[in-house]
Amino acid sequence: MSAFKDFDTTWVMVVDIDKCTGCGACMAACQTENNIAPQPDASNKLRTVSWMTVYELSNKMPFPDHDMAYLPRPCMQCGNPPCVSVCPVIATDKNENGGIVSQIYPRCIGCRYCVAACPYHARVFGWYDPVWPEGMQKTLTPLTSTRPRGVVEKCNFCHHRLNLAKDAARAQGKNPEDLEDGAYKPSCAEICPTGAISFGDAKNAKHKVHELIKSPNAFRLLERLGTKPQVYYYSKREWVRRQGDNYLKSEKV
Amino acid sequence: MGIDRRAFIGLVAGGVAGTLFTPIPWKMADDLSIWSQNWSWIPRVPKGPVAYAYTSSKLCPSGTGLKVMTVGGAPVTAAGNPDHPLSQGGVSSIGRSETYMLYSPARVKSPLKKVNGKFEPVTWEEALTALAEKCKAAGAKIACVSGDQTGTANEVLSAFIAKQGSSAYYMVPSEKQSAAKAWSLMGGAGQPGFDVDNADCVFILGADMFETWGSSIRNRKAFGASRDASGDAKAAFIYAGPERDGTGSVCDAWIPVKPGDLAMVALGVAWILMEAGAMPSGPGAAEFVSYVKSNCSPDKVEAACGLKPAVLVGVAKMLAGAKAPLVVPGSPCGQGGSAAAFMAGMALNMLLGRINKPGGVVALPALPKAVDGAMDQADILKNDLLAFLKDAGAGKAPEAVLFYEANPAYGLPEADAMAEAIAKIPFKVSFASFMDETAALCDLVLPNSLTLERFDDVASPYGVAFNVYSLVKPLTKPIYDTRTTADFILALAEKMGASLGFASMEEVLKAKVEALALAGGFIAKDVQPWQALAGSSAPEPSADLWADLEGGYAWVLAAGAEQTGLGYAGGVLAKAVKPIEGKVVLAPYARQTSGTPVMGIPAQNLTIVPDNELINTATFVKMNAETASWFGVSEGSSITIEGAGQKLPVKVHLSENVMTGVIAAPLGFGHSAFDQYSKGKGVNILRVLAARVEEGAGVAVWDGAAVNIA
Amino acid sequence: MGFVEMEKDWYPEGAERCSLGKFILWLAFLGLFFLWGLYAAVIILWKGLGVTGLDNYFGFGLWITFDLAVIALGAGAFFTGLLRYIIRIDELQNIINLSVIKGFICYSGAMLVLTLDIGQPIRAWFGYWHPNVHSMLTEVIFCITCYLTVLIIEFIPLVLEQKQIYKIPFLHNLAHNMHVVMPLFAGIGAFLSTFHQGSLGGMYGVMFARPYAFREGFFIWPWTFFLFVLSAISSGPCLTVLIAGFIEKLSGRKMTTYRIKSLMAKIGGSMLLLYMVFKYMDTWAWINGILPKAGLTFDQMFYGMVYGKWLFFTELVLCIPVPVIFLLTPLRRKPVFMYLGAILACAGVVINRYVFTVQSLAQPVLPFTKWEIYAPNWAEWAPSFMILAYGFIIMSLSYRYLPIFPQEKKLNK
Amino acid sequence: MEKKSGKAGGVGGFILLFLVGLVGSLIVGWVVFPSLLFSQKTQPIRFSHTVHAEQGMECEQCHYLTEDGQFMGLPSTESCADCHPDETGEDTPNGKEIDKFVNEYGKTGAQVPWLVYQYQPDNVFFSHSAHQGFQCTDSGCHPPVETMDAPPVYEENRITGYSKQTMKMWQCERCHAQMGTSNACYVCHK
Repeated sequence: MSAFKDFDTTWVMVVDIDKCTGCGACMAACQTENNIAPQPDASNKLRTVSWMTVYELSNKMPFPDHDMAYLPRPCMQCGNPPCVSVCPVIATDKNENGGIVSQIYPRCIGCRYCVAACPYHARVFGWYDPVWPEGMQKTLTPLTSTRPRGVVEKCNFCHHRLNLAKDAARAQGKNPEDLEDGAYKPSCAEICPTGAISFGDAKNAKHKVHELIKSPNAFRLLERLGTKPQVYYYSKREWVRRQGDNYLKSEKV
Repeated sequence: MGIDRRAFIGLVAGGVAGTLFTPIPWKMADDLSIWSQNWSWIPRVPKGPVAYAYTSSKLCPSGTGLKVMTVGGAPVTAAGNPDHPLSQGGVSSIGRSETYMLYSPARVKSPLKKVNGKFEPVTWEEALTALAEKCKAAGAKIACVSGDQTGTANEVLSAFIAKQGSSAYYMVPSEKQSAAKAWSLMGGAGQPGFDVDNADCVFILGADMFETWGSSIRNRKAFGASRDASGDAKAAFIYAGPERDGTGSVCDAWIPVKPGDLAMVALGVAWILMEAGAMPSGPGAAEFVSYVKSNCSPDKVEAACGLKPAVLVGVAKMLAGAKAPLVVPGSPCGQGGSAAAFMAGMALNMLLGRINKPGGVVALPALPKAVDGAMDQADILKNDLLAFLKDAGAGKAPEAVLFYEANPAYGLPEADAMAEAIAKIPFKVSFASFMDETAALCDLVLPNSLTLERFDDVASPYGVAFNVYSLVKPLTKPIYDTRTTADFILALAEKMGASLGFASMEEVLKAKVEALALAGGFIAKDVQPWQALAGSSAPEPSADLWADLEGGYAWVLAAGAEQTGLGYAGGVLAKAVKPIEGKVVLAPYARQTSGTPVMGIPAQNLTIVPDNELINTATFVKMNAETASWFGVSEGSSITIEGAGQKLPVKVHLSENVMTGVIAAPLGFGHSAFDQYSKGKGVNILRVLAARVEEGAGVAVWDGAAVNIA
Repeated sequence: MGFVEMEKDWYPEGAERCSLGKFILWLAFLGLFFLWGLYAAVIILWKGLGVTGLDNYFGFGLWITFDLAVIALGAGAFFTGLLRYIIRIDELQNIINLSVIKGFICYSGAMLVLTLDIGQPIRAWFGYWHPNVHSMLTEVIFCITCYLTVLIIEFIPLVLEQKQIYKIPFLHNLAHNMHVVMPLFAGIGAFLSTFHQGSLGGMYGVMFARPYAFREGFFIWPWTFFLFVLSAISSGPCLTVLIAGFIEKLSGRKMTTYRIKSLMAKIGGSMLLLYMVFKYMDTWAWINGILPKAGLTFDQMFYGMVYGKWLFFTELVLCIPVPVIFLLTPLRRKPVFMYLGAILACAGVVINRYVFTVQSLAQPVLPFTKWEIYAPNWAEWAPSFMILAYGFIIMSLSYRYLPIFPQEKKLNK
Repeated sequence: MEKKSGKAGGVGGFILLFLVGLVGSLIVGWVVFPSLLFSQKTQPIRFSHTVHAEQGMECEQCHYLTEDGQFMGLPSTESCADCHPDETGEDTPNGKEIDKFVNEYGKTGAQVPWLVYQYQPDNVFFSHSAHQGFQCTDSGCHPPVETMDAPPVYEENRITGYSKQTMKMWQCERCHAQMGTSNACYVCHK
């Protein structure tokens, strides 16, 4: 296990679970932003290409004591990513300021070791060549390259938007390494109808997320495994927070 | 010269050794791996300048403003326009689909005429001539069915049939129509709106307001704004409905209520408020008081709906204790809502004194019309499509029917009967953009251009507490041989010698905007309409309204219609409140992921549809473990739902989100038309859903129905 | 001289073999499986891995299990080589050839399957050109390919010793010289092989976010590194014994003395005993350390029938202590116990590789996810059978034409 | 069975033919192969940078950065048509070329399918605004077209489909390393 650098900028996402209605707009935004092909048979959720997946959480109580929540899961961009050190060909790395875990499709050989190593199921493999219906490829964005089959892909916090935000900052004579709050936002965060997804630099006191992640209601998934995710969740409900990690019966959240 | 084996081996060995010292193997290995990132059958991404253009979504019923990314001028993705009050950057998966649906395989690519049961392409000229003849022949025996709930195109179409002497203009049933009917029964004026932004306690009576009810993106934005993670919630939300779905899941409390019991629950709350001193007044108040007093005490509600009195007391306390309480009645499935529930909910609002108050109910005055001879919205909404089609099924169909943005052969209750009725119409024309179930039955299909290809508008979607108007303008030339229907109708009227006075939809819209400018209002930029409702002073009217609208901004008018005859309609309520009899109630629900009846399932959305709703061709219905035990079924069991004389095979998903005695079933599946993304995906629950007519109100309701399970 | 007669000239000195017709029938039978697998392989390369039963939960499946199992079982080659050439247990020369061929088959077969298993085979060479030194898989790629080269070098003299080829002076000398340097290759082989056997285990042990597989370790190597080495060198010799026994059974001829097989079995058994000690300690530490630290319990590691505890107990009780008893006590003198012990030892390793590959991925780490079932489909089975058929074909040809068993002539007089 | 016959047999033959094979393959590999690997294409319009430069045009008039930092690499047909709205009717080579543009693109509104020597693969994010401090040609990124009357031949790799001039990753990395700029994957990839 190699140790990863602590970056001056740490892009984090904070998802307010108590605000998520599970509408799937984030997934829809992600798919077209990142040129994921439509999938005529998406029944087998273990085979679909989706960088953002909304999970349904249950407090496992019977009606009428039942409660539920939706949990959108992008890539956690772990501070200590289990996927990076395992890659045999350095197709994935965590080496850029901001801490976004990169995935380089032309380098990937498709061994899927990273898929196995990631407990969040954030990484998906291209089982098929992507196919767009006749003409629909004209709505591809220039932001993300298309992937052939046989490589692994995952959410990258719409990293291209970071590059564009930096370009815009340069054009305006601002410091591209010190972006204003909101200058860089992934597509899902931008589009979420309830505004459940916040985004910013955790290390920058001028960014809202800087405070948000300090809340006692904020938590990260599977923190005790040592992955140090850069995605935080927020819920005032104790049972929701408890489902963010595995706990022995005797343990408290 | 002979070469022996050894020499030959020498040649080969030399060749191999030499080759190793040339670029061939190494360059080939490298280039082949580069080739693998560049396969010819994988499309390249476009190059070209990235820019943004603004319009509004017509596919999404919430009427969101769109910020469309273009590359080299071609629309690529649609996001929410942050400067539009109905979207504020948010957009649904339907709004998101506006760009790629341009290329949906289900699109009708040219005008089609049915010849011997098969569609054949025709030119627009031929279509125009053919239709002009048919319309002339039909004369006043022409009707129009429109699914466009917010567009001025309705003015064009209704003026067209009005010139023919017909007033048979029908809207596809929606929350808007259910509300309009119930509201008029109460003597209310204007289109009911709900100021969720300024409310501090919202009791949602059935309405799936964060998914399908009203301008749902606006609702969600208001909800989101009320609960900033860094502070306490600024408003409480209570959801009453059969299932704790998307809306219920984020509310502070869920009160399980069957579709037919929503009115009873609201009246139970009213009983408690009245006990505490609230006094109804106005027309119908006396009947209301006597009915509620004698029929809706908490113990009676408990007997009827199984709700503990404490629950009702809790709701009443929250509402009474709030500064700006609001009750939002609606249908859990976005259509066929109960008039009784609406009236009961509105009665609560009245009891709480919430009419024409910030954070209360604000009914919107009608906007000025642009087209002379167009029918009034209010009049159109009185026409009942269900009754019309039932008549048509009974042989009383008009000569010709135009279907605009409407797919009644799929999207109405008892869908099979509706499709049969439509088939009996002698001549039918669909202006569908996609080959939907209704278009497939039509004699002529004249494809409407899609949102990004046409001039259109969005005026005050149902539910918003302020009049709002935004423009839809073409961002690209039509991809296929399609035309804006309104343009075509204007040309048709012209050809038939009954000109409507406009040459194009653009002209109509310019006239509309001119009329709006005279009505006052302002551009929502620095001041938002809900801020104006709450008392902020409205800015000056726009100097160039058309230009501002073209820039993606919305015109708003924050003023409630004066209510002079509003009353409790106690007499109607007394007759209309009635539970659904039956062991189990089928409670349909709709999600935006499965699209709308006119667009089918957006291609990209199948990935989002969860596997507890659809797997391959199987639709899953949800019930809790107790309900399942009544029928001895478990997760994944195949069952048959019987209703409306039809049987549908479905599978069971156990979910404790659903109240006991209810089977929650997703709408939006089971298309027999469209493309590979919609066709054959699951079953259409509307086929087993029978509409019931609420006595007294005389309104058809299908937010739930008793069904049999086998 | 007819071909049938000529073919007899190719047999090892003093060996009798079944008729050519029978042999061709046997090859044809194997060939069917081979062609089926070849067909699947072409389809997979053409259409991509979508035709398999793998998915995003089970990125690793039958193939990786198969690879890991055959590589472990193929470990007889390097370990026997080590004992024969470095430790100098000379008796083992009577079975070393078989070990080498088995190793060659297992490793080359595994390489073939791996080529299918990666999504972009055309980029396979990136493993060398862009290696990530932190990845256990890089170590595996390097060591396996290098060791396969060693195995080929070890295999070549065997081929050269074929009766007809041996007549060519150049090749004769080459074979001889290669034999001289064989201890060197055995040493290299042992080194490489130990590392990649370990790295294969390390691959799982380092997955720190997969509590089923994760293990603490020594320096950069998780305990699975060492456990995989031990389990490989215990099961490897056992498989060699089984193959020798199988050939004898099939041909009805004695290939090597029972004493040699028994020695191999004893070696395997001894290693298995060693493995047992460490494996039990490791399991204890996993249950009481790794799992509670991750907030998980032992019971949560199992689910239903497919992932039931029976697998755990079969692996750790039936397939370790039982064969240890069979192989290390006088019971070994009875063939039934020796063979049964060897079979159990091999089965244990296969189960071990399976659970580490599949069960560790099936176990839902996120509390709101569930156990998923993995079922390989024909497109995965066919290439696996192709490799088995390939192995049988190579072994059959080698047995028929190469002097694998020095004792054969003497034993069948 | 081995036979000995022929002139080129024996050990001598082996060595001779080994050398033949060696030299032959070296020639094929170093001379023939590189020319086979690339197909040659000419630009749709023989655009003369020198003529435009002589008119006193600055590079930035056509190749400029927008306010949001985007680089408008090539001018659109519309902006070319600003200066070349109509046919010249001239019989000179330049006049003919202008007329070709006007007829085939200016009038139809089609964009000229220029062949761009430096286009990077789709998976590369290259920001011109981040590289504003560098000379376009002197730093070795672009051919010095401003001095060319005819655009150079475009050579396309038959296997990869990329231009021969497409900068390789190591070139980017080398300069980044020299400049002390990050070589993190996502600095340049998308």
